[in-house]
Amino acid sequence: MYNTYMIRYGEIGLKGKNRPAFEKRLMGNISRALKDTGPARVQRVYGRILVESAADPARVLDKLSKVFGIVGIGPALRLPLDEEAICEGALAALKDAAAGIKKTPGTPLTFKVEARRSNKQFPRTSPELNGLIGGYLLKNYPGLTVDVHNPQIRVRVEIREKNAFIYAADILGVGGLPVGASGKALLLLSGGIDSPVAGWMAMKRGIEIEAVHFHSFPFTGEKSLEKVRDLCRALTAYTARIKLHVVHFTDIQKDIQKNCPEELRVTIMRRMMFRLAKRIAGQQEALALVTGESVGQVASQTLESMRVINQVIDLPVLRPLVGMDKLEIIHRAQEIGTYDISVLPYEDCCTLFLPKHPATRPRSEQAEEAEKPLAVEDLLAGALERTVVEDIGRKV
Amino acid sequence: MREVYLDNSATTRPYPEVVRAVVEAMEENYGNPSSLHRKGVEAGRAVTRARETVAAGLGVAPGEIVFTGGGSEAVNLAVKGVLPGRRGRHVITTAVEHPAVLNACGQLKERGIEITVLPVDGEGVVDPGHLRAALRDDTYLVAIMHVNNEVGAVQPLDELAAVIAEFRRAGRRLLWHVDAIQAYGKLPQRPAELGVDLLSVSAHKVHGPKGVGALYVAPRTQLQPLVAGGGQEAGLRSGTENVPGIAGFGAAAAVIAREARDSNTAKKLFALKKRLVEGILAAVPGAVLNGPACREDNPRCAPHIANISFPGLRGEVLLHSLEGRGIYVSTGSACASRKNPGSHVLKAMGLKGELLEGAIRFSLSYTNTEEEIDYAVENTVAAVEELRALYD
Amino acid sequence: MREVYLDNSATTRPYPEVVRAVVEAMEENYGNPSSLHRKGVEAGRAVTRARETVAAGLGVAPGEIVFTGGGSEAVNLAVKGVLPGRRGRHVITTAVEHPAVLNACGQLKERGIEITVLPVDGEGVVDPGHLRAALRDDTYLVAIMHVNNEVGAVQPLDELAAVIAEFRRAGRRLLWHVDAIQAYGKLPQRPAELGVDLLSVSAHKVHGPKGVGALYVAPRTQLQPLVAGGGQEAGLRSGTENVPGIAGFGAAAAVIAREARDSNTAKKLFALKKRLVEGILAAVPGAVLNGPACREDNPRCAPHIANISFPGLRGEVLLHSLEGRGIYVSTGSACASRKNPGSHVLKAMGLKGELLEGAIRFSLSYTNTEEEIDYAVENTVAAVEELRALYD
Ligand SMILES: Cc1ncc(COP(=O)(O)O)c(C=O)c1O
Ligand SMILES: Cc1ncc(COP(=O)(O)O)c(C=O)c1O
Repeated sequence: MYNTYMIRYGEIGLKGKNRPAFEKRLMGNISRALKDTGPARVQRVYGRILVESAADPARVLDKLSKVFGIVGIGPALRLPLDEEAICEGALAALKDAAAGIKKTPGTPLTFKVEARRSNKQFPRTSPELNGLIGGYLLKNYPGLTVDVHNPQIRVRVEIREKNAFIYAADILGVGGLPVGASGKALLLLSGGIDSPVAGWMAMKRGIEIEAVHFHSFPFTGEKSLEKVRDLCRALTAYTARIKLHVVHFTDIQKDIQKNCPEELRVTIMRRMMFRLAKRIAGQQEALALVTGESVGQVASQTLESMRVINQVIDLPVLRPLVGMDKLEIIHRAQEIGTYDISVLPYEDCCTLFLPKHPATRPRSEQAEEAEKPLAVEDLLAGALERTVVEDIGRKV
Repeated sequence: MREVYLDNSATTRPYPEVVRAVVEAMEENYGNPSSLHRKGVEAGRAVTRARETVAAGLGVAPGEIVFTGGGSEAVNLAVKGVLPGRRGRHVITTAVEHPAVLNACGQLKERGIEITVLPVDGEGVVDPGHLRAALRDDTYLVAIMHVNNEVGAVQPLDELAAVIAEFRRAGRRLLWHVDAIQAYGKLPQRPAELGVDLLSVSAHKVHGPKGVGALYVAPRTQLQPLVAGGGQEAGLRSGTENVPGIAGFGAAAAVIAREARDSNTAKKLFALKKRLVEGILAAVPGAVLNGPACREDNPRCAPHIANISFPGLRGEVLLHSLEGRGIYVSTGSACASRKNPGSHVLKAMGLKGELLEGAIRFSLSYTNTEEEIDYAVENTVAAVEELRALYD
Repeated sequence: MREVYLDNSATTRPYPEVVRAVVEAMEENYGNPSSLHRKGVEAGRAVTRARETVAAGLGVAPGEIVFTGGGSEAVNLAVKGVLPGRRGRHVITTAVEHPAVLNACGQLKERGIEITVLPVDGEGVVDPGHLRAALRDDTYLVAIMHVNNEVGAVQPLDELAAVIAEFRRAGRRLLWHVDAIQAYGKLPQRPAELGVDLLSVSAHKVHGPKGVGALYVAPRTQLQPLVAGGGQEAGLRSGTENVPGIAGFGAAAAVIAREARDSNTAKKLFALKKRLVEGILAAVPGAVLNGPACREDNPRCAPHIANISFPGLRGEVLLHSLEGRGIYVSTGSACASRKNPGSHVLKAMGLKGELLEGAIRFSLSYTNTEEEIDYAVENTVAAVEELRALYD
């Protein structure tokens, strides 16, 4: 029934003279998100963004709820400036909002009408409208009472130049900043649960993401790669497209297995990954790396090993999951639709050669010593040469 | 002898590209999509491609398509797979549904579910007002088709959708299944827009392979699988995927999408039907068109199905007489032909006696030509005359 | 690169005569068997011919064969279609059944049926004594497979049949379903002789098309259809018949019957498996055969499936390494590969740790050759050595 959506975008409203650029980006992102749902008009009005679309509201809302930067969505009815139509519209909006509220039998539903008239040509003042519409609703919806202080439902009516807008529901957006507003970073994407969530959290802060995946064919098969593509595809629900760099990691891994002491292999593998990522970031003009690491007691997740791994590059490394517990990460992964993909069991390069006793507190000298037998530059060059870039777009 | 196949609502002849896709899948992509190795991955990709094509044709996401072993299976998965929920114990359907829907509802009835069967008017069309009146607090499923397979009546989906939306706005949970098996490829499908939760299609009605169908399942719709097992098709249809059948379906869906984009083909199809109907009605005294009037501006009239009664003749006798002239048609729906002498659809429309007994269904497809239609008209007229002379 | 396909228990490559039969049915017999005209009759005949061939291969009457949309569907029709009767509320199955059986039983459980899962010994074989002990007055269905798909254990059907016959002699009503999907075409099937009431087979495991299976239904066995509708397949499986799939199944059944009649082919198949198993076990230190010992005089050992553990390696890594050498195998059953890292069958046999993680299934068919086996042995040995060097 809805054909219009009032978009609130709290945080970016505060950004002073950057504001127009932010708004423009957000509007662009909204248009792109709605591309598959049919024609939509996106325009800026009075500190809001107004989206008009005749498509199935459930679909539109689903798409809008995945656009970073949106704080709230008010699905609205856009009506002619006609009192009867406005009253009927208000009733429909009230019913719809009521459907989403848990009712306690016996107690009435409380509501309030908030009319605003920016078009002063309209013959009724705001208080008049409040009375008129409120009366109509009370008459036509049994079990309703007015509560001006703390109503369960606010029926908002805005009288504008050519149309009246009515909305009663307010749907929470994802918040954050529009993707692209904060520059670009490179996400180290494995097939696990953590890294897609890390990517999502970075995007939430306006960072555009490219992904790099280390693939060890033939030890890991096509399906584990397909799984990573699917993870990217799932993330494209929140952004237009993701460039995926698939690095041929087999030879490096073999060399590490052959030449490095067992307990340091994970550390060295991560160092090699960071070195490769840094070069790709350079080519792609990405300003930082994003990883799914958090602080725990396993091999690469201690502060000691993070330090040793970080030493090989001079880019900032964002680890958005450091503050999260495993369960929080799992919940987020389920929410954003990556969990079911992540739990598919295919081996990836990180699960391939798990040493029995990895060093949890490696020192830099140890790592440097252990790397000596590796022809690091040649290995990096070889891996980059066999890197394939894929453009993962959204599927309708 | 010349052959004119006008039984396309029973089944169609596969397009050459469909046959090619099936053969390729059998000879090259013969792996099991669940296998981890390349043969499995390649077979899986063939399925993914087909899923994307079929989904695009319905304007939905690939993840919302479940491939099944045919149209009837899709219908049964929908009708019987919907969980009634805590309060649900009532289902609404119509008198003109295909036996797949009606008999699946019959099985629900055995499990204690109450079924309301909506009547239709003389043209086979459901009144949205009747739906509104039939909806109850405990109604959890509505099964109303798009195009009827026997007379080509197009149900008023927009108005039905409005009734359902209203009911839902009042806070009631309700799923809607649309049997679009005859509509698919002929009329645009837009389940997402209409608020349809489940929609069945069948490949062999659109020049795809037999034994493969698909069910559109709207996001967040809970279903119980008919076939449990290895968890294929997101757990909704287990069993090694019918890769060749699905690939063939994809190939047919691609052609159908091209046809659908070209508004001329749709017009051409309708023009053929009109030529057939007008030709026969003009030349055969007493012949009557069953179902919605055949006019371009009549939204209730499907472009490819024409059901005509020839009073005084038995449908089956005329059918065989036409067969003798190389023209293949049907009496009522194909599935019902064997057991059910009087079509339940025509009966629901109020037909009786000679009009009921003398009904013939002509069903067209994009592959038919004007010449074929003229041949069919000429020979129908001749056959009727010949038979009437015998019966007089 | 040379390709050696040893994943025939996941699926097989269709025989050329199967592809021809499918194409012919699509291009010529494209009618709907329910149609009354010649096109329908011809399509119906193709189905009848296939039904006769499949029935003959199982030593049963054509009227006792129901074609389904695949093996899993046949299994589900059997397991869920059996009416418990007034007293029935208990079903017996085994720990090594395919997920199709186990998950169908899971759905029965949700409906309040009690399920007893019989254990197996270290070779994956059920003890008929356990069946005898588990049978109860209210047991109405026993579902025990013939050949297990992961390790090739052949269940002792004769002895199980004796237990069931004894129980029935005591006046109890009980139906027995045999999942013969892996046994079909490799070991003789004689359901009628054994007192088996329901037996499932799947075409694509014997070089037939995917998406078509069959259920043998003994005379006077009452079943409730999964797919209700037009009443095809004697009312047990509605929906327009998958004529090309069924015709292809018939073609495969005909070839398989020829193979089966020739006792040399069976011997040859077993000899290939033996060559593979002995070759690998002799050259790979620590490798272990899972399941019944590979001896010609061992009736528990199927001629085509060999499951071998390579301790210290991950099955999936070895699988991909073999893939890199053009050899296609599987870890556990194809269907389970996705979700279930440790196979439920190997676990039921008591495998743990490295033996569980390092298991690979080689599955053969009549189309494999000695050369292929030698290539596979050679490369398995080499791949294991290479990987072990990395894992040191
Ligand atoms: C023993 C067994 N039962 C059932 C099935 C299921 O058959 P289908 O995949 O043809 O549905 C299979 C094969 O996957 C099997 O090996
Ligand atoms: C409207 C309708 N529904 C369902 C079906 C069943 O489809 P299938 O025969 O492919 O199972 C048919 C065709 O027979 C049909 O026309």
